[in-house]
Amino acid sequence: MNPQSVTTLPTAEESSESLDPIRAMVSACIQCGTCTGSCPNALEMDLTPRKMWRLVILGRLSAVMESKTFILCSDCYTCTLRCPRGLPLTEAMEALKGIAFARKEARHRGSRLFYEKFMETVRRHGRIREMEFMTRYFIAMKSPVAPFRFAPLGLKLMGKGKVELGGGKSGDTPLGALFEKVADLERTPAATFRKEGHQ
Amino acid sequence: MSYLYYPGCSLTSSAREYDLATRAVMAAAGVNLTEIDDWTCCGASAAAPISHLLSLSLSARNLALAEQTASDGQVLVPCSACYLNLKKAHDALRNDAESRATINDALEAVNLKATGSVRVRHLLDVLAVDLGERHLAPLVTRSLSGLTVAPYYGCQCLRPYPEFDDPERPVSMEPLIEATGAAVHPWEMGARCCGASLVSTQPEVGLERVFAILKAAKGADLIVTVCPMCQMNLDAWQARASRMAGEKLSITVLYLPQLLGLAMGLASHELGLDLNLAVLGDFREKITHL
Amino acid sequence: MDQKIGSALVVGAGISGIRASIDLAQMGYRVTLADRAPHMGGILSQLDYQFPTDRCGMCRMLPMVEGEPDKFQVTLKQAPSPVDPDCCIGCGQCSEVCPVEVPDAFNAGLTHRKAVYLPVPHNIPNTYTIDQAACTRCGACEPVCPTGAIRLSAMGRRAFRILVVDDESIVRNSLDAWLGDEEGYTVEMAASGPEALEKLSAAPFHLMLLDIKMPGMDGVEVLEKARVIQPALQVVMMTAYATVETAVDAMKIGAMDYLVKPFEPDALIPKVAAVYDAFQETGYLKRTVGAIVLATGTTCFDPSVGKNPMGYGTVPNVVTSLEFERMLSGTGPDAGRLCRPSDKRPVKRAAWIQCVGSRDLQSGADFCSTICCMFALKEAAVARTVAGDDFQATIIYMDMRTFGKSFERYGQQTWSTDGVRLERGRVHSIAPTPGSEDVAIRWTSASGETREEIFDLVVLSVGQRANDQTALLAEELGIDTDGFGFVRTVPFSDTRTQRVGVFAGGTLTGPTDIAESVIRASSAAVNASRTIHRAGGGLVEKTAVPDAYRDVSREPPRILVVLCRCETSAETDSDLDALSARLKQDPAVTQVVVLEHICTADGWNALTQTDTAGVNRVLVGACRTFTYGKKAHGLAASFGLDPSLIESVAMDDRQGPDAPATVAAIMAGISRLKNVSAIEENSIAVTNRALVVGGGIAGMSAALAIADHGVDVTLVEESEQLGGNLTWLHQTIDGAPIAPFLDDTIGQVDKHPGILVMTDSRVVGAFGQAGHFFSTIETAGEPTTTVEHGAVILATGGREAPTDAYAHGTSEAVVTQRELETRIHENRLDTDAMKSVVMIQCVGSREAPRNYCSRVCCPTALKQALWLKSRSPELQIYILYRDMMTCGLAEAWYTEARKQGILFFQYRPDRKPEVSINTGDKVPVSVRLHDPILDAPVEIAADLLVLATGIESRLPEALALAYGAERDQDGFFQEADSKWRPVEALKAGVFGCGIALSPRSIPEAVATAEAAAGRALTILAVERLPAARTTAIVRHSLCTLCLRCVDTCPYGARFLDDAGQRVQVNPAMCQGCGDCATACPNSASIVEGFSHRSMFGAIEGALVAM
Amino acid sequence: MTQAIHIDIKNEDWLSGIRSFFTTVMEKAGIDAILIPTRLSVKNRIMPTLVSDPARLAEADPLSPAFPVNGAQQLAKLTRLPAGGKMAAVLRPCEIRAFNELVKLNQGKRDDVVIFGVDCPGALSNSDFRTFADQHETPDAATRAFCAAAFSSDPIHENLTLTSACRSCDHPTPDGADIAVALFGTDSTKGLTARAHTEMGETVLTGLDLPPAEAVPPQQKTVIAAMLKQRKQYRKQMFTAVEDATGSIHGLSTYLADCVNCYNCRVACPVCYCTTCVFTTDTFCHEPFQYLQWARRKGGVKMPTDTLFFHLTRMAHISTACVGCGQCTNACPNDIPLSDLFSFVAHHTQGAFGYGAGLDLSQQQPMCGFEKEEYGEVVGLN
Repeated sequence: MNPQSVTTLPTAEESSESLDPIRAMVSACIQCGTCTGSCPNALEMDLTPRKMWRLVILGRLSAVMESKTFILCSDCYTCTLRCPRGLPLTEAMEALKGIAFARKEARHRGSRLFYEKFMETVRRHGRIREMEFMTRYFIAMKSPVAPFRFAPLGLKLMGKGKVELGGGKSGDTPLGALFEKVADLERTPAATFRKEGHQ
Repeated sequence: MSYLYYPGCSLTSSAREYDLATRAVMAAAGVNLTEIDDWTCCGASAAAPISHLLSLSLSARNLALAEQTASDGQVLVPCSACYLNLKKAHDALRNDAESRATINDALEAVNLKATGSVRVRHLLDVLAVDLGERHLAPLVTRSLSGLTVAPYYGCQCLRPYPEFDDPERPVSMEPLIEATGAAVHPWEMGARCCGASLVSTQPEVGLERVFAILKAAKGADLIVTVCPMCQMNLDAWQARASRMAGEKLSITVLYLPQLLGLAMGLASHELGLDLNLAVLGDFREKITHL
Repeated sequence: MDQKIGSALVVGAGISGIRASIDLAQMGYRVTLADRAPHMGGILSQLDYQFPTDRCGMCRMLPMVEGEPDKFQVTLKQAPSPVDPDCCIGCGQCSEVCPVEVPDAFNAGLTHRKAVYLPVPHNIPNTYTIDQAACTRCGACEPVCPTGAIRLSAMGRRAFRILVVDDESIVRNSLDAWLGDEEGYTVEMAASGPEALEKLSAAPFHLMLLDIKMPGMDGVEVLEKARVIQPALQVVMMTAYATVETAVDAMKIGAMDYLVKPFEPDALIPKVAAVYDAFQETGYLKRTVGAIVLATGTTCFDPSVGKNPMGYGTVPNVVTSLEFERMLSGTGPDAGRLCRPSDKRPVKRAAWIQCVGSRDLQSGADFCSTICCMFALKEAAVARTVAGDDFQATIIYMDMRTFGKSFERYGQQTWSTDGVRLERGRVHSIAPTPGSEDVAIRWTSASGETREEIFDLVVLSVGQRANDQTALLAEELGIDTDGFGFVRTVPFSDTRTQRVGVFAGGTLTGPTDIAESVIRASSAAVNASRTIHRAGGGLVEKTAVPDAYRDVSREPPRILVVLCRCETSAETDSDLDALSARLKQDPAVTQVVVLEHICTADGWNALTQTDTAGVNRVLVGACRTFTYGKKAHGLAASFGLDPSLIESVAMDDRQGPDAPATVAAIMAGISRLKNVSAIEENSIAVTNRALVVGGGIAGMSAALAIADHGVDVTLVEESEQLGGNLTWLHQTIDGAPIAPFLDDTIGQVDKHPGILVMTDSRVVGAFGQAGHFFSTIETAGEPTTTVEHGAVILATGGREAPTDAYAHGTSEAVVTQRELETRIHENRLDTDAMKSVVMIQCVGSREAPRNYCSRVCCPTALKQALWLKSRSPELQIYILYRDMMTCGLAEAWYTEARKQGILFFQYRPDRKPEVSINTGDKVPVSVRLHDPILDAPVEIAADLLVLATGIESRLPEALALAYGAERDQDGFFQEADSKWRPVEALKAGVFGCGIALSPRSIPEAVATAEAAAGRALTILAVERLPAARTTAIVRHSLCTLCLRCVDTCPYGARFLDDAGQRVQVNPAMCQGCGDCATACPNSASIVEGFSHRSMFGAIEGALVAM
Repeated sequence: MTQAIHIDIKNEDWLSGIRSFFTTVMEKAGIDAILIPTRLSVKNRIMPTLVSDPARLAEADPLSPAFPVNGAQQLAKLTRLPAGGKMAAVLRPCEIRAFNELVKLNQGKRDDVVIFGVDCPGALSNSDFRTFADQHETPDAATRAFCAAAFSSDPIHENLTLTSACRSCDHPTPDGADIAVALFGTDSTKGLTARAHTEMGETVLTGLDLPPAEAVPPQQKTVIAAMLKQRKQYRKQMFTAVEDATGSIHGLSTYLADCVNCYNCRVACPVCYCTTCVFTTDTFCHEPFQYLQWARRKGGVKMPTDTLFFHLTRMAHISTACVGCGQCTNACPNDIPLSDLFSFVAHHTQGAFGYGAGLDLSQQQPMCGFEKEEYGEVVGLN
């Protein structure tokens, strides 16, 4: 995104209310930059976490969605641990991924599919099956090169007999029912809940 | 001593050696592990973004099963990602009535109920606290002196829940390593992120983390880990990382129980040493001459 | 008149405790000052420098008074000092032999000390003390003490004497071993009844373990006889199973208990311990006091606890600000050279990390410690003077809180010097730099990039934390503490706890700086005084009858020289004889006597016994004479001579008595004595009335505080009604409504018989001096009146500064904070009609025209924003600030405001927001600004724009000058000393309070008012005002009226009399500094007791010895 | 207002010209009395005299090289308190400077006295003057002879036997006067110029209705410059000589060895203003025991004692106010060149404070007034 563009307040942006729960999580932010200073991936991010949280607070949903900052969060929880305000930043990052996936943001397609296909396997079998998951992922990616990036590893793993091909000893417990129920619950707004922080 | 055991998906496949070593070492230490029957995936890092509730419920399912086996049991989890997910679910069940209710609504679909009565323990927590060097040292039959070990803790066993160690500068592995006779490699990377799933989804970013760690490990004979994700990132991508760094960064990477097992004189096949992706020749050399 | 003397207890001998004690003492109360530490001064004794002078100022405070007990029953556990301060001469021999080494807390653990040590190295006189916790009671120090000052053996368990009486040696020996060697009691043994009785009559015992079955005299008989010799003696019988009945009978005749033999130590030890504890109890100090002032202060946050992200204690060369203070100090680990701890390399690059343990919810501190910003600035400034101009200081901060009087200027002056760099940012953690002792730190700069820099040393600006003992104390006294452990006070007061008669001073009620601590202390003191006063324990009249000394002014000097001798040897004797002979050459020396060990009790007696019939001056030559300083008056009494006629000179005990230095000192002493004349006390009659100018909350509070002490007050108010700024204020930040409080205060003032209120009145002229002023007061439509008063308090307050910035005055939608407050107060604000409100802070503040922080605007903005939010939660509020000055506990409101979704934008003075007014149906105000976080422009459409314009003084220069007070460069009341004497002018008897001092909140204004009242009462409580012991005088016969002395007097104590014929000195204002004497070419101006002749004599004496 | 007027001179007779000028001043400017060097009726000598009868001005001689006392002291006596009349005074530049110092010390006031100054080529010591005066039959002749030599286009100062204070004086023009009469470089055939330096001066000149001054004589500047060059040179040599002679305590003692504590120098000094000097108070009347003590210590003590101490003390007291008028040397019965020493020291002390004694009334004297920050600035701590 281009931070130079003028931010107009009060927020004019429509649909920015989907940010509200996340805004609530980080509203006490004092823009001290501890998160940015602590983030292992900050250098690769197009927006520093501090900037992104600022945008969230300012309700600039589109600007946030344009950035890949939250996608680059590797869940190391260092910022969460260090935030002087004790804000649940990693959770907020996850929540942003959630919004992005829900909006089917094109630029996050890769990550989205990775996660979705992963969960699909889980839904079908209760446990992850690398081979099935990877193939589904590659197919969904519709990217001819993607498989080759993983091929060496894949072969290595197979060579070591470390790829669970399914049907083996590991159990198979479909979790469709659970997934449905969760989906139902989440459709009823009453259940959209959120808990604050970790301490 | 006995624990309920939640291996998690990786330990059934890409991290089988971790499973083997854990079981072997625990057995050798006289600890009895009962695998949770019909356990399922914790949701890894994938569930949360898609649905916060789903990720909690998936983990809660396993806790529910655990509670059926032993309502006041302790669930031993070797995988840090699984550990964190189970811990979050446990935290929600224990400390947030609203969440507990919703999670159990979800679990109804699979006729389960969870209260959070069991305790979730990371393998490292159990090794360092419950056993500790006082129990493990006596079991050491061959000293690994001469080896220098870089303890790598990763993130999720320490953060956001600083249960058993300093989440900034962890030390819990050091007495264990010293108990084996090996020396501890002094470094600051022990608790730095390995890149996690970014290595797969955003390799250009993720690999930066990996080679930073491998670089810092120079001077050590091996790195020990306590998480399949970390292990995979550190051992499977050494070649690429070396290319990025323009210098050879290959190094042996073992799971902590594997290292302990070696010192306890367990056979390498019991520890699945042959399953590791990065066990360098010269390392094998060294240990055979120990 | 002799009234009942009131008494108060002050807990905590830090700066606030001392201030409160001095105030109470000067008001004539008996004060008991209690502290855990073996020395006074609290944390400040560890700070050598304070801004803005960067010099220490504790010496600017007056000495302490001690005393005895009216209403509160308090019990103080008094640990009797093993070193007798009256005997200790500070020679340090004890410390030399002491085998125990512990980290020295005084130097924040940077150095080590012995178990017997000097608590504050730079105290004079300085006496050693024993660290009971560290001391192993080895006793090595006791024999080496030349004055027998150490009574370790007479301490604690050793002082507890047990007599074991048993015919079986095994029993005796084992008991000796258990009780003596193991438990450390003093154990004596007797093998038979008679022997026991003999010992009992020889020396006192506290406990007797007495066997029953003994040949000859049995236990029961011994018991009976023993109770005659020592009735208080506790006795435990030891009996065989067979004779238990006898033991029971023994208890009927006074034995306290019995033991059945054989018994294990576990059976015996507890019994003995019980008796010992009871014995100890008698050592406790019981006090009844009329009021209690708590000043237990705060402790520094310990960064090593918890997660310790700063690696304090693990990463080398990371120190706390307090440790750094010690590193700078001349009495510190490196004697004032700035070296870093790890390798003693000189420090050239240092970084200060702010907010360590402050403003950090992670460490449970949702408050600002208030002091650290200025502390860091000061340390940086001082470090540059200590380490040289190539010293580079970097301060990494969140908000630079220069909120106090003169702070902003001090800050600007400090950070504008190159070598001091300010970086807005927050450092989270510090990791060791492998292979280096340097410290690398990493932070995100204001502009967003991540910085990594290497420093020689990193200083953690550690925050203040409630003292651990506060909670206990609070519980004992039944008063509340808040979530952070600070003592809760009643609304509108910083010093009154909910419990009547218990007050808190200093930082106890929330973090604050030295000046405010001192103010709160004085406030607490005066409130304590009010309580006692109401209870009838009124102020005492100083019975100014100095012990009648002999008048020797007409006699020629006849001097007795007393020389002290440490060891007796042939050569010392001959030396002393030679010296005596030499001294006797001077006809003024009538007698020379030599005494042994004056430093010992016996020696001292010998000295006081010395016959002084034939002489009229006494010179004492002995080593370390400063230790006699406190005894000088006693000596004067025993000799019947004015203390100024007794001189003590130091003889160096490491050399013979004829060493040149010693002779010189003695000769000098003699010639000083020859020329001194006893100085008569001069004093001024005090007019028992106070004048308070200004009828705002400060003026009223001051008037009430004084009047409650039975001293009449005239309260002059310019407008037609009392109340000042409180008349338009709606409520406080924590929601307390102002009106009821104001009405109540006005009610008290109106009802008070001692207060005369003059509204529509102004002071048009005044003259006079401390103790007696004359003020002319002009009342609208009435003849002018003249009021005579002993002290004046200026409480003229301040007003919101007017502005035309940001289009103020051109639109209804642009208001000042006061205008908004008024709209709220008068209910003229339609919050529902508004979508967004913008607030701009620091309008014309912290730069010309008002280059100071007005302190109240930031909390006010939060107050108003939160009020608006509470009215309509949908309202968007944006606060544009430079540094949020939410010091102390106000920080929590800052956090709350953010939680409420109020948005904050930081702006720099060189990049101010721009405001334009819209016409038609557009939203009235547009505000454009630059958000430094996004580094991008932001445009806000606002329905209301609120400007924080700050406060300006309403103290007219003419008024200040009329009373000889000055205004600071911003037009506020110039205090005598910004920290130590914050509410008084350099000219005695003139005080300032409230906003007249500097912008402040209501409780702060009330505190200053009460402080000023307290300080004024120290003058008003007495009939006559004694002048300083040593003042300057004018020898008119020699004076040529050149007036150089008048020009040069820093205290304005000199003036030309009305006739213009004589230069006069106001003895109450003269501080005896001697500047005038230096300026005067022909000694017409001299300082009493320092005549040329005595000075020449001193020089002469020194030369003679060469 | 008139800035400057022309004083008419007939047949090169400056003296008569000056006299008639001051007569005009007394008549027109409402001056009750004027303090001006005047012949003693009793003897052929000159002393400052307070003249109230204009007729007496026939005896006035402000151009004579006689300099028996520094007039500043005398003027202070007259102006210390209101005198009940308007006065004027004719002073040499060094007398004006000394008076300014006294004014700063509240010993005199300038408010109701008009100070006239005359360009000063220098003066002779009392003894030299007596010799010089006696060489001529009339005093006027002596003065004329002196002027002729001193104001010639290139005066040879060596022949003038001026005092060393005068020869080293670098302020020969009366800049501090209300009205200054210029002599240097004036063409003796033409008239003289009186120029006002202050408002008071202007008012007076205006009242005199004398013709306005003619153009400044072209050679004035060059003459003064040449003279200053000469004097600075002399001064330099003098200072080196003094420095060499008094560099050590021994040297200083030698320099002052002839002192007998007569205190004449102190009496003669215009800026030594104390009514009772500390040296005449009890402070220096030591106990007999003290003298004995000294004798015992050194085997003998010179009486009178404290001679060196006296001069050092005086130096400490007045060196920042010393105007270098030379009266101390003039007054010394034992010919100690005190003025050389004092002006040498004064040069340094005044230099240290950037102070010029008597030059600027508004400049505060050193070491008066308490400077809060000074301590820090000087010792480098704050």
